[in-house]
Amino acid sequence: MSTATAFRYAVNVTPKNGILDPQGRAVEGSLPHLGVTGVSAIRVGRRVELTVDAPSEAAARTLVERLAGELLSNPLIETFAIELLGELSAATSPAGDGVPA
Amino acid sequence: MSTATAFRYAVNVTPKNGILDPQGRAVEGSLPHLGVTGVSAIRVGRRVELTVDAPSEAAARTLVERLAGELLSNPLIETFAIELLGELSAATSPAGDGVPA
Amino acid sequence: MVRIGVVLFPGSNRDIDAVNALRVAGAEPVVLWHESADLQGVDGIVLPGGFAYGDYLRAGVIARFSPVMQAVAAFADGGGHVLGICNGFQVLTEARLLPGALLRNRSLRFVSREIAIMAERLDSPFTRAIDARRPLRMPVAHGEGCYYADADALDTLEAAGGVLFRYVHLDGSVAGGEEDRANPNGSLRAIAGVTNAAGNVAGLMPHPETAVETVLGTDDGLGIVRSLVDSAAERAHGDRPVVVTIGAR
Amino acid sequence: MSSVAVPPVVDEPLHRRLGVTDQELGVIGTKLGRAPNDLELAMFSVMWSEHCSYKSSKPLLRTLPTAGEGVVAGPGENAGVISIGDGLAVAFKIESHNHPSAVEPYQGAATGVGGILRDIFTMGARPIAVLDALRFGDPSDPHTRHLVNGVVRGVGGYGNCVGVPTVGGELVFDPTYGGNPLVNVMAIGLLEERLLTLASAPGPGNLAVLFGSTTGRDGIGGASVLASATFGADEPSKRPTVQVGDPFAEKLLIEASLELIERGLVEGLQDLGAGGITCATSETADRAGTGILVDLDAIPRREPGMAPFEVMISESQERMLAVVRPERWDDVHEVCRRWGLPSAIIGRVTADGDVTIVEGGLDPDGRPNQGAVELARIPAPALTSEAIVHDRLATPPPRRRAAPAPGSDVEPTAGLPERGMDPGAVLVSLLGGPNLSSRHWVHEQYDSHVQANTVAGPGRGAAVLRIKGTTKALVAATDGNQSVGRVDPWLGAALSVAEATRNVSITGARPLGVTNCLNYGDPTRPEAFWQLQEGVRGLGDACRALGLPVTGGNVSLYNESPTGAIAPTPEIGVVGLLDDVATCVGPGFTAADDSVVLVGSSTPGLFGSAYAELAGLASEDGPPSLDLSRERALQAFIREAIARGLVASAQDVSGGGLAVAIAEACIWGPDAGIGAVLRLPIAGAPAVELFGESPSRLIASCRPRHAPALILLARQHGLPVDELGTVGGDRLLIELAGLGATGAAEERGSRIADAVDVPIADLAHAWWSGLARALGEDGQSASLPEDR
Ligand SMILES: Nc1ncnc2c1ncn2[C@@H]1O[C@H](COP(=O)(O)OP(=O)(O)O)[C@@H](O)[C@H]1O
Ligand SMILES: [Mg+2]
Repeated sequence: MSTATAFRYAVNVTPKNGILDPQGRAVEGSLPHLGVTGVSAIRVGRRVELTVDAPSEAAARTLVERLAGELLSNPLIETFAIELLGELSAATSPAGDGVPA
Repeated sequence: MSTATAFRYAVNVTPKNGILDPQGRAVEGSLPHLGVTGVSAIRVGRRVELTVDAPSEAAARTLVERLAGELLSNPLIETFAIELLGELSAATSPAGDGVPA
Repeated sequence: MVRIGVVLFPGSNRDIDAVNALRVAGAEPVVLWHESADLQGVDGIVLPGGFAYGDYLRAGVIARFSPVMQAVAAFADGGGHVLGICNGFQVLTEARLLPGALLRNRSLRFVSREIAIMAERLDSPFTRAIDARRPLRMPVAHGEGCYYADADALDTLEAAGGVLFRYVHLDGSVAGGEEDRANPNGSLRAIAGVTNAAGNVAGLMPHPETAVETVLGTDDGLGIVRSLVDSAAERAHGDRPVVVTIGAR
Repeated sequence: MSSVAVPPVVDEPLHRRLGVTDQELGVIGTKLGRAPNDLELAMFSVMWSEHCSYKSSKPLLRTLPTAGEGVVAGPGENAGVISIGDGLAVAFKIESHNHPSAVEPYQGAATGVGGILRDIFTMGARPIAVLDALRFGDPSDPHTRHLVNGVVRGVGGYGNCVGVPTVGGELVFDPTYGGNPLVNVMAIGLLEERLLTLASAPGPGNLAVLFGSTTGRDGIGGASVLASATFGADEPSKRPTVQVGDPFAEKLLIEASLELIERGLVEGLQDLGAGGITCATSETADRAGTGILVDLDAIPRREPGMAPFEVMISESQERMLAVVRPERWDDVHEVCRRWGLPSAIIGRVTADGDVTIVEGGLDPDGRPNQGAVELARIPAPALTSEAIVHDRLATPPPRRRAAPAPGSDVEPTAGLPERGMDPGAVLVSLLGGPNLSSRHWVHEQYDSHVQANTVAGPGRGAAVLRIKGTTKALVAATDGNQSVGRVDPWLGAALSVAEATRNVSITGARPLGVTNCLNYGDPTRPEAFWQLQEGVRGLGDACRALGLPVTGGNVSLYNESPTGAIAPTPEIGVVGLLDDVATCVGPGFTAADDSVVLVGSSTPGLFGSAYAELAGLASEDGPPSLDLSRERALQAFIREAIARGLVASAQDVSGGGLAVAIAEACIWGPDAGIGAVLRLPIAGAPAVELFGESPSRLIASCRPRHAPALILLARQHGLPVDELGTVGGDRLLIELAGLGATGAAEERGSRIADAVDVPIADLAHAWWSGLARALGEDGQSASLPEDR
C-alpha cells in the first residue's frame, strides 16, 4: 500500500453544444408556472462523484478520465469535465451502495 | 434593464447520504468488467447549468436557491450545491431550446 | 351522474384508460386541462398516468407547479377525493399531498407487466368497493416507482393506516425486496399505494384503470375505481353507495 | 468484395463529398438546365439518396401487388391505410433505423420509433401500437450487449413516454448482424376514415406552416451519408451529428396534429424525416402538382449561425409541415400554442411547380421582399417522383450449392437425436436458446397496456388490440427469415410473409395487408442486388398467392460492415381484423382433456432451423419447401374453424419446429402450464419431424367433442391432419410412431423411438431464463447510467 492515497472527484457530464437537450427545454418551459423569468440556457446533465485509490493525483486522474470517457458519458452526444473535490488521508471504500465516506 | 447582468450557475444535485443510489451501484458493479479497481463510493446525481439575468449576484443566487430547492431537487431524497460558473457581460437568452449562448 | 375529473397534462397518456375506466364504473369523466384552475365542479379527481411534462428531472415535479394542481390542492384541502395513478401518484408526492417519494426502480429499468397488490384495509374511500382482501391483478408500467420514505416516516405512515396497497404474491403473502419479482420496483416494505392522513387523497403505482374489463385480461382494478366513484358520489350528494358485486369471477 | 467507401479527399469536388456521383451530377444539370449551386446540390444529395429516392429499388417495388379490398392509401403515402368498416380505417407501416442505431443505440432506436409514429399520425390516425423487429449478432459479445441494451431502452424510452403500447416484435441473434444490427419498427394507427389526410400541398396561396421542435444541426447529412454509405465503425468523419429524440415533444405533436385534422384546419400534412424541410416541401408540392416558396429566415432555429443548407437538410426530430389556408392560420397557431409547440409560416404554396428558397423574407402577399435573394430553385418532381433511377446489375452468386458441403454429414437429417440421445434434452436446450427463449426481458421494458386496448400483448404470438366501441379487434405480427433467405432469398421472403400472415390467421383474424422493410446489402454489388430482386419477387409472389396487398414499406440498403453484408432480411408486418374479439384464440393450451391436432405435414430438410444451428449442422441439405396454395388453405381453414367455435388454441409451427411449438402451447397453458400426452406418427427422420421448420403447419387444441368436426374441416380444405393426443398432466410426452421411428428403442424391438418426456416445469424454466442468460443479464446487471 505504501503511500497510496485516495482522491475524490466529480465528473460533470453535459449534453454537447448543438445536441438537443429535451430535459433542459422542459425545465425552461416550466419556469413560467413558477413565476420565474430571466432564467435561460438551461442544460441538464449528470454528476458522478467517486473516490479513487491511487499513488498520485496524476494516476488517479488518468483513471477518472478513462471512466468518464468510456463509462460515464456518451462521447457522441455528451462532454465531460473532471473536478477534483479533495484528497482523503486514507482509502475509504464503504461497502455496497456507494455511500460516500 | 439598467445594470442587469447575467450569471451562469451550476446546481449539483446528489442523492442524500443513506438513500439508495441504484445508479451508483450499477456503475460500481460494472467496474470489474472494465478491469478497474480502487474506485469506490460512487454517487450519481444531476447537474443543471443555467443562466440568470439579475441586477446582482446576490439576487441571482436567491433565485437559483429557490429553483434548486423547489424544482431541481427533492429535499426528501436529495441535497444540492450551487456553483457560480461565471458572469456574462450581457444577458443572452437564445430562443426556445435551452442552448447555452 | 357522478362527475369525476381526469387531469390532462400535456404528457398524460393513461388519461384514455382513466376515462374508459370511469365510464365502466358508471361515472361521467370530465377532462381537466392543466393550464386551467377551473375544476368544473367535479365531485372527485383522478390524476392519470403518463409523463406529465415529459417527466424530465424527476417524475411529476414540474406538474406540481401547474395551475390545475393549485386547484387540486385546494380541492383536497376541502376534503375532496383525489386518486393519483402512477404518474399521478408521483405528482401527488412531489406536491407533498402524499408522503414519501418515488425513486427510480432499483433495476434501473422501466417495468411493465402484470403484478398483484392487496388492499391493507377495505374501509378507505379508495378501497371500500373492493369485494374482499385478496390479490388484485393489474399491470404496472413505470420507471420511477420505488416507494421511499425514511424509516421513521414509514413507521408513522403504517401506524396511521396510511399504507393502502402492498405488492403481494398470488397467494396473498406480501412481496419481499428488490430480489422478489412480485415487488416490481423494489419499493420499501412492498408499498404500492398510500393515502394521506385525512384519508381523502391516495396514490398507487399500478394501473387499476387499465384492469376494468375481462376482455383485457383482468377486471380486478374495478373495485378501486368504483370506490373513488362511490366516495365522490356520497360526498357530493349524500348518496349511499349502491352495493354492487364487482368483478364477477 | 464489399465496396469500401472512399475516404473523402480534401480537393474532391463537392458533389462527390456529398455522395453524388459524376453521372448523377450530369443528370441534375440536365434537369435544371444549368449547373446546380451548392445549396441545390445539397438538396439533391439528400433527396437522391437511396433512402429518399429509392433509386435502386423503385423498379422492383413497382412489381408488388398493391390493390386489395378496402385499401384507401397504398405505397407512396406515409403509411398504408385500409378500411375496416364502421367508418374506421387502420394505418400501418414498418421502417428501419439500422444505421443510426448502430452508432448510438438508444437515440437511434428512439428516433426510429418517433419517425414511424409520425408517418402514422400524419395521416390522421391515432397511433395505437408499436412492434419492434430487432436483429443483432452474437449475444455473448459485449458490443452486442451494449447495442441490445441501448436499443431496447430507446424503444421503450420513446414509446412508453408517448403513450403508445409496444405490443410485439422480434429479437433475433445471428452472426450475420454482428457488424450491422437491424432495428425495424412498425406502427399501427386507427382513424376515422373521413379524417384521412394526405401529404400534399394543394392550393397556390396556401401557407406552408412548420410546427413542432425548432431546427438545429442534428442529423445533418443523416439521410445521405448514413443510409447510403457503407458503414464502417472507424469512419468518424462520416458520423453525422446524432439525432436526439424528445418523446414528450412527439406526444404534443400527436395531439396537436390530430386536433388540427379533426377540426379541418389543414389541407395537407407531412412529417419531417430524412431530408428534413427539403423532403417535406418537395414531396408535398410534387404530390399536388404545385410548388413551394420557402422563406428561409422564417424557420425557427435552435442554434445561431446555421448555413442555409444546414437549415434545409437538418433532420431535427419532432417537426411537421402543414399546408394551411391563410384564413385558418390563427386557429392553427392557437392549437399549436395550446400544446406548447412553436409554429411558424415558413412559406407559400405556388403554382410554378418549383421548390424555391429565398433569404430576405416574403411580403404579406407571399412574394419575395424587395432585395430578397433567391438561393435555390428546383422543380419539385426533379427532387422526388422524377429523381434518378439506377438500373442495377443483378447476378446470382456463382455457385448455389445443392449438394452437401464437403466434409459434412452426407445425411445430416439422420443425425440427431442420435441413438441414445434424449430428444427431450434437445428440446430443453432449444427452448432455452437465445432465439427461442422468452423475450420478457425485452418487452417488460415496454409499456404494452397503455390506451386500454391490449387483449394480447407481447410474449405469446400475435398481438391483439380491441377497437373500443365495436366488437372488433386488430391483430398484428412481424416476421423475417434470414436463415433461409441467406441461400434462397426468394424463399426467405415468401416464408416471412407466410409466417407473419399465419401468426395473424391463427388468432382467427383475417389478414388485411402487408407492410415490409427490405434490409439488404449494397445494391451496387450485383449479388446484393440480385438478393433484393429475389426478395421482392418472393414478397410479391407470396402476397399474390395469399390475396394480400402490400400497402407500404421501407427499403434499407447498404447493410454491410467490414465483415460483409447481412443475410437478406425482408421484415414483414401484417395487420389483420377480427370481427368479434370474443372469438379470439390464443396459442396456449386451455384445458385438460382437450384433443391436440396437427394440421399440415413436414417436408425434408433441416437447413436454416434452430436445430441445425444447435447441432452444428453445416451442410445445406436444402431449405424447407413452401407451397403457397397449401399455406393459403391452412390459413383459411383455421380462420373458419375458429369462427365456427371449434378451436380452443392454435399455435403455428415455426422456429424450433413441431416440438417447440407444442412445448410453448404447454408452457403457455393455464397457471404454470399444462402437459400433454401425444403420439406423433412420423414418416421421415425423427429430427426432421420433431425439429424441422417446414412451414404451413399448426397445432390446434379443441374440446374432444369438436375433434371430429375439426379434422373433417381440415380434410375439406385438402390438408393433412393427425390427432396427436390430449392435453393434461404436468409433463410433455411425445412418442414417435410409424415408419420413421428409429432410435434406441428400436434396439429393444420396438417401432417407437425414444420419446420426448420432460416435466413442463423444466421446459418453462429453460424458456423463461434463456434470454437473460444469453445476454449475461441473469446476475448483477452492468448497465450504464441512463437518463430514463
Ligand atoms: N423485440 C420485441 N419487442 C416486443 N415483443 C417481442 C419482441 N421480440 C419478441 N416479442 C414477442 O415475443 C413473442 C415471440 O416472438 P417470436 O418468437 O418472434 O414469435 P413467433 O415465433 O410467433 O413469430 C411474440 O409475441 C412477439 O411479439
Ligand atoms: Mg408464431
